[in-house]
Amino acid sequence: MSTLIIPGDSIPINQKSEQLIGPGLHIDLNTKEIIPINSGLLQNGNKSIHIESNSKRYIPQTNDYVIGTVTGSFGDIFRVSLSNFSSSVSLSAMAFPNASKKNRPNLKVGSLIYARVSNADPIVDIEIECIDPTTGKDGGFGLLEDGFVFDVNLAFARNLLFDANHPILKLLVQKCKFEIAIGLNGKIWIKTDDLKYTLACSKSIQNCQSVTSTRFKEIINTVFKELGL
Amino acid sequence: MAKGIEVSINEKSFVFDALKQGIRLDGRKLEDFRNVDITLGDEYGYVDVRLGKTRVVARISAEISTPFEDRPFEGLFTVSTEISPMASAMFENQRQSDDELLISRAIEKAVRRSGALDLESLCIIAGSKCWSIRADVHFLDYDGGFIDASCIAVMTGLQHFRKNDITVSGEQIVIHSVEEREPVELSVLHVPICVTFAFFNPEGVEENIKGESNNEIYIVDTTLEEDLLKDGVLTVAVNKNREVCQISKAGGLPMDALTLMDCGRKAYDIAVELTNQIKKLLEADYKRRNEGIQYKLRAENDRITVE
Amino acid sequence: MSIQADTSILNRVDGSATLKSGETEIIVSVSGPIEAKPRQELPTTSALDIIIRPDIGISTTREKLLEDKLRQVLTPVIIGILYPRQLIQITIQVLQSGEDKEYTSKELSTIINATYLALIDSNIGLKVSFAAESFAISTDDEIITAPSRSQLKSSKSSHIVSYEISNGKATKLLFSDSIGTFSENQIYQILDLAATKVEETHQIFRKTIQDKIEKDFIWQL
Amino acid sequence: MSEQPELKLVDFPPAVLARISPELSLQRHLAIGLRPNLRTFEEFKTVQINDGGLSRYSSTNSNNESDVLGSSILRSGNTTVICTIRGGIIEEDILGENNNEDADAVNAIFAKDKESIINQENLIDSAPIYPIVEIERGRNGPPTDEEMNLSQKLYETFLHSKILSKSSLKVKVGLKSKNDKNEIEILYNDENSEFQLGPKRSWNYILYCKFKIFSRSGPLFDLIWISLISALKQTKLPYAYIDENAADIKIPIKMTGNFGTIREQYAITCDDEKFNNLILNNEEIGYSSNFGVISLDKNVSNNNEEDEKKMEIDINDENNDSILLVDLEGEEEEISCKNLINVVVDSKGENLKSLTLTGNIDKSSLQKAIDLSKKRSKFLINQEI
Amino acid sequence: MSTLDRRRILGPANVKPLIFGLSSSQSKQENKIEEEEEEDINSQISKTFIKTGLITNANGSSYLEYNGNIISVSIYGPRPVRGTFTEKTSLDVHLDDNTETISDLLNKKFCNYIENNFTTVINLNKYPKSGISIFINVLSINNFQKYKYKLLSLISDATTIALINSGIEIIDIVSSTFDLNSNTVISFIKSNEIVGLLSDSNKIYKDVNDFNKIIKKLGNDSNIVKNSLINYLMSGN
Repeated sequence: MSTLIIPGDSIPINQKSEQLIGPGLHIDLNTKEIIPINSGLLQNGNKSIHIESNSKRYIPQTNDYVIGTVTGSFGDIFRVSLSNFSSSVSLSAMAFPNASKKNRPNLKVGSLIYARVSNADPIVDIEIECIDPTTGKDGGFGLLEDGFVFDVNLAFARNLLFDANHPILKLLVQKCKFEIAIGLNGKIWIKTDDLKYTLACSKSIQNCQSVTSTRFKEIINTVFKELGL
Repeated sequence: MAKGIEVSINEKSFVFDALKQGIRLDGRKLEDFRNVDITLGDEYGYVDVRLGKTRVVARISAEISTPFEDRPFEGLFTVSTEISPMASAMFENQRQSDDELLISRAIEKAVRRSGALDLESLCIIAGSKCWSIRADVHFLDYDGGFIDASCIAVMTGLQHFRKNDITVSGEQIVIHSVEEREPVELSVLHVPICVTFAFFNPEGVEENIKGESNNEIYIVDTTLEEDLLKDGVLTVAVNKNREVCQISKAGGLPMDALTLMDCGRKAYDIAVELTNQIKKLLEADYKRRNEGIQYKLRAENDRITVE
Repeated sequence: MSIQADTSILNRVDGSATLKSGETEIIVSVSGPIEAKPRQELPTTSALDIIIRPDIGISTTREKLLEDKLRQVLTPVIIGILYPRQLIQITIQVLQSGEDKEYTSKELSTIINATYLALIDSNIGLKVSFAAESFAISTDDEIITAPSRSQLKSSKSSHIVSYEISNGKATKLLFSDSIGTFSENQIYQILDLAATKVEETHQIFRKTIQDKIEKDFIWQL
Repeated sequence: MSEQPELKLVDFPPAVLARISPELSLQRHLAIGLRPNLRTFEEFKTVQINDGGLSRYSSTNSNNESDVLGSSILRSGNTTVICTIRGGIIEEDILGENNNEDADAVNAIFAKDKESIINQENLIDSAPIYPIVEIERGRNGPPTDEEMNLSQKLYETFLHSKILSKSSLKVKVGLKSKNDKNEIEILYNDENSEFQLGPKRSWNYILYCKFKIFSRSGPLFDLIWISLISALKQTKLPYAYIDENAADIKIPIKMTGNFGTIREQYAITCDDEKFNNLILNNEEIGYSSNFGVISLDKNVSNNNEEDEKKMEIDINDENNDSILLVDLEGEEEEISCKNLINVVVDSKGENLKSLTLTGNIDKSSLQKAIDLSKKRSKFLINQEI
Repeated sequence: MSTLDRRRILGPANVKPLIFGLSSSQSKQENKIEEEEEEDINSQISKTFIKTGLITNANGSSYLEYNGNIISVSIYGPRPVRGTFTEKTSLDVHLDDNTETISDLLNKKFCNYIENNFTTVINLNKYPKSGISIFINVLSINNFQKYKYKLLSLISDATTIALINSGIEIIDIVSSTFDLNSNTVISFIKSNEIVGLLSDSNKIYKDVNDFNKIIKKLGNDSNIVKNSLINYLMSGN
């Protein structure tokens, strides 16, 4: 059950059980009250409570998967842009599997990478890494070659990433074979064997943002048809 | 170029590959102009233009002012084109970037210097009183094509605008309110329409100059994404009498002269279509307003008859 | 008076809203948190960049003072400590001012309301909701809510009042500005009246936000 | 390492604490019933003001070539405000609604449709002044935000207060000519009713005021408002005349096939000696006061228990732990007070002219502030500054 | 419209400034008395009013009033300069004319004169990476056309006092004097070393001696000025 909550509303906090406070809620420093700071749908579970809201501007959080563009390098640090006009984040040349002083990753300005936010304290520089800390392997992170990247809303990106059986992806699989990387910063990278298919997939995903799930199939079919596929 | 916007290598090569196959990301053909959606406001001279995701609002206003000393028989016409960060954070407030300068120059040339507005008709008393017409262009949303969109907005606004009627008696001017007398339209001499082309060179600059292949691509009415990747740009302002009011290609990719001629012809076709669209829109608006007035006059005031 | 509100109307910014309130029409965009220029950066909180542009002509000290007043409204409401060293850029374009240049109350109240919706749309953290209303006192001492251009012109004084709104109720005063000639009693009346009026307006905004959220999550349905 | 780092309390001298933690410093002061500037909570800063002798009409000015028409120098605490009033002349557009022959003829046709303007108190009859505020801070450059905001607030408040009517600024133009005896004399309307200058032209004075502020120590609006009113009270408007020889010339011109005439722009000269006092609408004049509302931090006051009793004496309000500070001054008060009141009350203390409330102001604080402003306005009027 | 200033409220365009008719005979007589007085440095000094330290947010300040001329000088610095490294203090002088009589050109000339005067006197090596700003405010002027260099000499004296008030190290007191006939201002330090001289005389001197006489006279006057400045400073004000 989810209800609309906007800033200024009271939050029904379950006093008995311990709940984790998630996004959209904030503890006022003066009154020690828990207040909603965003508008969205209140998700009040047993263990956690948060407000599910949509936005366009990505604010890095530790452990988020993101897609970024390299904008420059200074010594052993690459600067990476996660969204236009936001402060860039750092990616150490050492934060790659098997990296050493001699074995530097080959990243150019404009390279696209898939990474994990490793430190998101807003007071210092935000850091990302292309390594799975549990295995020390690439874990799917690293340079994204070819393909196409496009933007979607953040809530939609979250939904796509966390739902492995997402109907859109299932529908697309029926159309063609593709590789996909979904960044919680609202960036999606997709690659197929053919340019037209890549374009069709990306258009399909973008267009599905503004329709109900019942129409996904129809939208995807239209997009593919328009491109003559 | 645009500070803060990063285009990845992947996007760049994807866009180029697509163009080589004649495909644009938004599904248009290379020579297609986006659909132009023009809305007229209740107030005279308020025009809202949408060109794809690009959105521009023009406000035309008039006040009585003093003419320039060296041009006592002419009224004043100012076009203000300041771009705020509303359109995109790439534009800084009150600090004109090169892009912004280019946009305002192009509009200035196309609309003001082409004499689209008859300045002499704005003279009230030579040397001391004249109308000062102002076009404020507000850039709300940016997805390329600011020059073309604002030109459409200003030209539609000028034709839509009505200034208060005045009576001159000796040295005195009586300004009549809208209720008192039907306001009068501006004397617009012709309607220049800007069409902007972008050039791409997927083979690299050397191939472009030395090679024989002529593989350069030109596309009409770029979106921001295409705009960020273009190698050259050409703006043509033309009216439906086939008169070219300005043509500017500021550096960039060297292009074949024949291609430019081709662009000119394309621009003309687009201009004719847009001019007609504007004309129809204005006629419909006039009709709508007049129906209202007739009704109002009949209801309130039987002493005036309307033809 | 008619109020028409809409959100998420612009593509290049993080939040946006239009608001047409009577004769006044405002469009607001919010970008942020984005990278601040070194001279704007504040060590512990976010910098607020507010730009107000008039419908006709270039911006002057008139807009500057409006920007300052809006800043007074927003500073306590935006939770800046969430975004230290970052910039929140708010751009306001007046599309139709609905009042003569000598007055600013209608513009300011519509700007405050439209900015609220744009901030909600941008998902920037807000401590509380808020809304504003404009008033005028006519020459025969009648208080007019949301006066028209001509009512304002013949009025004795003009006022704008903004309240914080919690659970749909106007709670704390945020900002109020009055100019002209008016009595002490009248100001108390206006402050009380404003509380009920902004609650009414807020009801409309709640609906606008509801629509926005439904649109945002339409793919869930 | 086994040793625990030891935490030491560091003492700061008051001046240092005020800079590094202004809020705490202020709370410590308030807890003992005192303000950092040593005033009590409801004590206004004293204001000294004189005409400064900068105007050409000032009796203490040996410089009668100045073009300053009125001036004032104000000192309050360390702050000095210098206000100078200057003038200009603008030719008025005579629009159809004005009464004179030409327009009447035109208006007659439309008179029926015209709604008559009944209200004389209309804003349209109120004259503006054009202020420039400069706060010396040891830097050059474009006006700061504070300077711009002060200028605009002053402009708006003045215009809407209707202190000055447009009719007070009308230039009664005289004519300079040679009389029968071939002597040059200047004829003015009030002396010689026969004389009339071309009815079609009319001129107005425009007033500019410039503020120069030294040693800013708090919000400035109150001070510049007082100095403006004081300077305007001293302001005189000169008589002005036109040289007969230059009257009503039309210069024919021809340009690219157009014919027409250009009106001569008259050179209007101001009389060196004769002047009128600037007429102000005295009942509209008011004075401005500012207040801050701050809530007492109980943690701070509890730390100073021995001072507790003293505090209770000063804050005699029943329930309230928020207090009203009058006439803010100094960095600590300006930074800490987030809730502000600015009031302009007219001279009789009946009506308000301007009221700006920032932040959460409760009604009782507001009432108290308005009460105090009324008293102060009366006091300043009686002081006849 | 480049003349538009969006940061200031300038009022309507087409406004003409006030032009006052010719001065009446009365004031001419007064001028004569002034001229006589101009010869007597002691009587001038007795009519001069000086106060220091009025401006609290400046590092030093002075206020000087003489015969309808009112000058306020404030000193800011030495304060750190951002960016480039400088071995010496940079000195800058700004003159704000509240009376709106000094032309831009003369304003620059005055500023240069003051800057030159004091670069020689201030111990610039003592404050590297710093800047000192001198802000001169002219609040009232008496008969600028005739006495413009008199005003300059007063500004110079006021600046000296403000600098001393700020505690910035200077080599010696700069004292300036003015000669009406030759329209000359000279600034001296130590005993009769000239640090600044500005002369706008229409006369052509027959020989160097003529000018030497002026220098000698002003030199003597300057010693008197210097002594009275010292007296003022010693009086503990």
